[in-house]
Amino acid sequence: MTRRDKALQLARRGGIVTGLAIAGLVGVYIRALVYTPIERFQGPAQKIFYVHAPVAWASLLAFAVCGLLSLAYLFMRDRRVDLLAVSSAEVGVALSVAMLTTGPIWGKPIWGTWWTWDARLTSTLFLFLLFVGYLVLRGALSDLEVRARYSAAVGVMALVLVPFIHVTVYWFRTLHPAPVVMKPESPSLPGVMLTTLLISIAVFTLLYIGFLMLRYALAVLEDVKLEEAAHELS
Amino acid sequence: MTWRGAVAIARKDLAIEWRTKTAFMSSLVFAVLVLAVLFFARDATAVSAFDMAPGVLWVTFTFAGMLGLNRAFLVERENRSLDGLRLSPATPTAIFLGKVAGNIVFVGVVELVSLPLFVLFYDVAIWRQVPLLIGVIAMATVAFVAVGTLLSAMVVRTRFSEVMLPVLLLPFLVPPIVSAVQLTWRILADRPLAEMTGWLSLLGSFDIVFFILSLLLFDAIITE
Amino acid sequence: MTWRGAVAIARKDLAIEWRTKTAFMSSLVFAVLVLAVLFFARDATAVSAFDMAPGVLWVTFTFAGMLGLNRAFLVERENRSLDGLRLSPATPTAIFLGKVAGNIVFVGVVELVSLPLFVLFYDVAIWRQVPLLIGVIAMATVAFVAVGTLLSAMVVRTRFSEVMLPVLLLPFLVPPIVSAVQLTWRILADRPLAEMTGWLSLLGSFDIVFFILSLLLFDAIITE
Amino acid sequence: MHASSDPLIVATDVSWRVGYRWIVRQVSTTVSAGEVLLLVGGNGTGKTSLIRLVAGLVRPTKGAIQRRAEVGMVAHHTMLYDALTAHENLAFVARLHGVDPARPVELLNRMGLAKAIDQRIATFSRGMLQRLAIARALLHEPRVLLLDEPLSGLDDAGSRVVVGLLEELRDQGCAVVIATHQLVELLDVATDIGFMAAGKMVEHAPVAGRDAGQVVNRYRALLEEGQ
Amino acid sequence: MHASSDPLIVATDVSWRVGYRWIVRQVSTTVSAGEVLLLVGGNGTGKTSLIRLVAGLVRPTKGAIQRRAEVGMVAHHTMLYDALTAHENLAFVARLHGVDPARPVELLNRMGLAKAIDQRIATFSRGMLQRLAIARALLHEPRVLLLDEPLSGLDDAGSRVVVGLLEELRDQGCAVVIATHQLVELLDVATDIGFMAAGKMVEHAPVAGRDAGQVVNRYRALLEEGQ
Ligand code: HEM
Ligand SMILES: Nc1ncnc2c1ncn2[C@@H]1O[C@H](COP(=O)(O)OP(=O)(O)OP(=O)(O)O)[C@@H](O)[C@H]1O
Ligand SMILES: Nc1ncnc2c1ncn2[C@@H]1O[C@H](COP(=O)(O)OP(=O)(O)OP(=O)(O)O)[C@@H](O)[C@H]1O
Ligand SMILES: [Mg+2]
Ligand SMILES: [Mg+2]
Repeated sequence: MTRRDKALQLARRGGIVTGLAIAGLVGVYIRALVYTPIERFQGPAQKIFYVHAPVAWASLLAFAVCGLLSLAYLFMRDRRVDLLAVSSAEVGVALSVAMLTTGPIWGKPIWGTWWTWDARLTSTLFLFLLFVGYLVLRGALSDLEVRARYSAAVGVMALVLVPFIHVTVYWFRTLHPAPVVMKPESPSLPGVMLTTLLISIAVFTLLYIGFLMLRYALAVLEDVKLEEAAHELS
Repeated sequence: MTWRGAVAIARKDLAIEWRTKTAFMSSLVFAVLVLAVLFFARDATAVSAFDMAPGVLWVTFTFAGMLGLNRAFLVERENRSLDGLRLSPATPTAIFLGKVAGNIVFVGVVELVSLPLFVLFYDVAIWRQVPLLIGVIAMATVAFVAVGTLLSAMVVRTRFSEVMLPVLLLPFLVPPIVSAVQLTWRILADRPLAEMTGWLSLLGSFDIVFFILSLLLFDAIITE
Repeated sequence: MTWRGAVAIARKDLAIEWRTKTAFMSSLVFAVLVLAVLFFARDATAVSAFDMAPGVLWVTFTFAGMLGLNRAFLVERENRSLDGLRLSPATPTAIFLGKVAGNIVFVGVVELVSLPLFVLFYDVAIWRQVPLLIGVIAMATVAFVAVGTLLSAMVVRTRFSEVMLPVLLLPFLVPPIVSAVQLTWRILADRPLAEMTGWLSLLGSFDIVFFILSLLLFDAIITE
Repeated sequence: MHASSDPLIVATDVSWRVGYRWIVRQVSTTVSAGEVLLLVGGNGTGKTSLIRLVAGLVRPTKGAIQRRAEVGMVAHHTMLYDALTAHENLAFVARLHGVDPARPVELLNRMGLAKAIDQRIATFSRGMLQRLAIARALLHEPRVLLLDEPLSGLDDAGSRVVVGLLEELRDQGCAVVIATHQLVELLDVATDIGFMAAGKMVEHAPVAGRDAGQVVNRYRALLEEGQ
Repeated sequence: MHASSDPLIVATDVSWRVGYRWIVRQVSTTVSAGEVLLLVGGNGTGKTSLIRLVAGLVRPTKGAIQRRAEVGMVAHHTMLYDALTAHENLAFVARLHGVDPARPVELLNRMGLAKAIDQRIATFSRGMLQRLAIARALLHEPRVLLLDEPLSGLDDAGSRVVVGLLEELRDQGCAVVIATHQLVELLDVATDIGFMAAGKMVEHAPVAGRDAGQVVNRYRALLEEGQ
């Protein structure tokens, strides 16, 4: 099988996984809207929770995977690892955008503010910006090999940075109570909501995997296209 | 003639930025980062975020704008293309207007995109006042860009443009930035317009005086 | 071998700065200007200068330092002299250490010269605490310069180093700057050392982790 | 040829000083329509400085320069924008000068850059950049041409294209000043030759009637003296 | 001569791609001690790219390169520091390489820069910069020399100095690769000649036994083909 066929196959499989995940998402929402009780204090706004929390989890997963693959790249120097890492980063950025939009939509009715600088939000924001920087840096470098190496270095640095930012912001916050209506600390969820949430997390993990497969297949196809175009010339 | 040249130059500058978008994306991310860093770079027990907000907004715009301004003439320095402009029939006025227009668009877009984020982050949302705020931003930006364009044309001749531009420019930014900060907090605190006229007229006259002055002096800078 | 290379590079960088002093003087003036602009860019009715002081100090150092850092690799880009270093027997470690040393001296001197001015402007003079403050400055500067040197070696390959460096660097500055601000206000408020150990150890471990990490990754950046 | 009837460049006693050093000393020369002045001389004798003075990019410390037509220039730096493609670069210059928008493509073809027309020039090779810089200089059909080492970096085919163009331009009545070290290639197109040494134009004579060997020997002799 | 016995550069099937374009294609070559390989070919045929690959400044997409001695290089960019003087620049390189501190002055004299020794190079003319770049490359007496258009910008005297130096170095057993368009000047010093076209080394042959006219004609013919 040629590389292209493999990539196409992967894309098909990625499509299936994504489809499954979306079906799952629909299921989660039927469950959330029909079978899960409306939260007492937050009302219907809370329904966005089943997107927001899992999407946050999936984007963190995506960045973590990118960081680990970056580390792997520096040892293996394999182009495929680089392509997989950047695919994960891009999916992560897309998922973070979803997280950073659903968060405020929810936060406004619940906390009475669009944004609060708590540890989790802030470290995720910095992480998001860092990966935007990662993608911008890639865009600015033309040599494929240099691009892979440099972005891998940034990926590794980001991986190590996150715990530091988290601790920093956490300390900054906890030592001085924040002026928000409600603190975004994890509340204990009633069983049904928790089950719904866990299912949703599984669904979004699947969605991440599906996206990653699709994006990686696309990256490989682009790479193959470049190589073929190049062969025509030689 | 002047218009043709100015339009050609502004168009070319924006085409260069549009081509890669790297600089634009970077300036935007930079603005967001500065907003965030300034939030944390304070003693939270003593200073509330809301009180700091007007200052933060203008410090952010200043630094993000300075980055953009620097680029506009670095592009001309790369291969000494400024010499090419000077040899062309484009008048100094055309070069000045073209550069100013390109810069205003660049800086303006960065400002307008980061404004909602500022509102979000510092929780100052008073949408009703937005038109007034945008007016103030526009006025301050014109002052900033006009003086900045003149000065960056001067420093680009040295090997130190990236450090000398802020040094020369910052003193000139004191009146517009202070006015803008004063106006911003009044706007955010929903004060009556009467309380703002003083600062507005200061800002406005600074705009007019320095735009014209920069335009006139640019001639002396660019022609040998 | 590594030492010889590192020393030669640091010496050369400082010779270049010493030669013209323009960059140094500019950075200094820049620091003073930022101190002043931040002083005015606040709503004086709500925020007292003293409360703002720690944040102002670190915002100033950050921006002044970033200017300096950018220069260190621009010098290598001018005529692609970085290629010359890469062809030389100087190891990546030597290049990294040389650049870091040169930067620390440059940034450190700017910081130490602007510190008294800061004390003067913001009226925070507590001379007894100066040694502690200098210790904190030193620690934050090391973190800043180590990461900054690594990142500037990367962005210098692009045409956008002056905008991309801050974008990549600022997230990494959050832990050191926040720690430094927290430590600074405690120092200025004459708090007991016990209240600082947490932040001190955060800053210290950041230093160690990122210095080593930057050193290791620099190899991958500089060798083809 | 239109020679001497129509002076397009008149330099009178031009001197230029940086700090305590006179870099160009009392150069007087006239270049008329249809004349091609070859500036030759050792490294650091002031050819580039003289060309920049004539272009009006620097102001002479003493003396005066008149240019009686629009200037096109090839300098040591390309004056191009790295972020743009070859065509975009020329299109910009065309707009600045109000020139027919079809002219860039025409010149790019002529300079052998047809294949690279939409390539960003940041990726150009040195010779390709030089070709583009020449196209840039000729775009608006200037009647005064100032060329600082125009053949530098060009391959043999490129050199011959440029020499061909210069012959055309000379015969159309341009005034051309060329600083170069490759005088053998350019001798045919030249009408006058100026020898520079230590900022002075030590000799200025028509080429007609001297053969290449003679000129080259004179050039070498002057270089030896300068050492 | 030490030829062929002692290969200092061995390139095996080297290819380099940027985006979809192969810029260097399957170049294999060996340069031994005492050999001087002249790389000639049209603009944009990959000479500079090949030299950067051989230097190790870029990594080949395919194939491998071995360098068995220290490298000295003259590139399109001078690799010098504008803020420093000529002497300071070389002194820095000398320190980096652990070379005798007297060597910079010696080389500066040799390259005809004695008068400009303490001048800041930001004010150097193009030819003076090129001379200094050559001095920089030779400073640590490397046994592998990679020269990209070494004669560019040099006056006649400078060219002859460089050609003289190259002859010495060849005879001392250096391996030299020179990319150039001025093949007539450099043919005497060359032992081999490689013709580049579209990233390939289409011909690679010893110079011995061919006269200048022959080689130049072959070069022109190849250029025509490439058009
Ligand atoms: C953009 C601004 C954001 C807003 C306004 C926001 C708002 C909220 C709100 C209101 C809740 C419900 C908490 C409660 O029930 O009291 C929540 C939960 C959650 N948020 Fe966000 N969020 C934002 C961004 C983020 C980010 C960046 C993350 C990053 C990881 C995140 C992760 C979570 C998680 C995991 C939960 C559910 C588990 C828990 O309640 O602890 N959110 N968010
Ligand atoms: N801005 C300047 N400051 C100081 N000296 C300068 C400056 N510009 C040129 N020079 C000096 O003037 C002399 C002439 O320089 P110029 O570039 O005109 O020479 P050139 O004839 O073009 O040489 P080349 O053939 O090497 O290009 C040189 O010695 C140079 O060092
Ligand atoms: N980084 C790059 N990205 C894309 N294309 C490139 C890059 N570097 C070189 N090229 C292309 O590769 C080709 C070869 O370039 P190279 O500089 O090696 O040519 P050269 O033989 O040295 O030419 P010259 O004689 O003009 O110096 C050119 O067509 C150029 O456009
Ligand atoms: Mg010259
Ligand atoms: Mg080349």
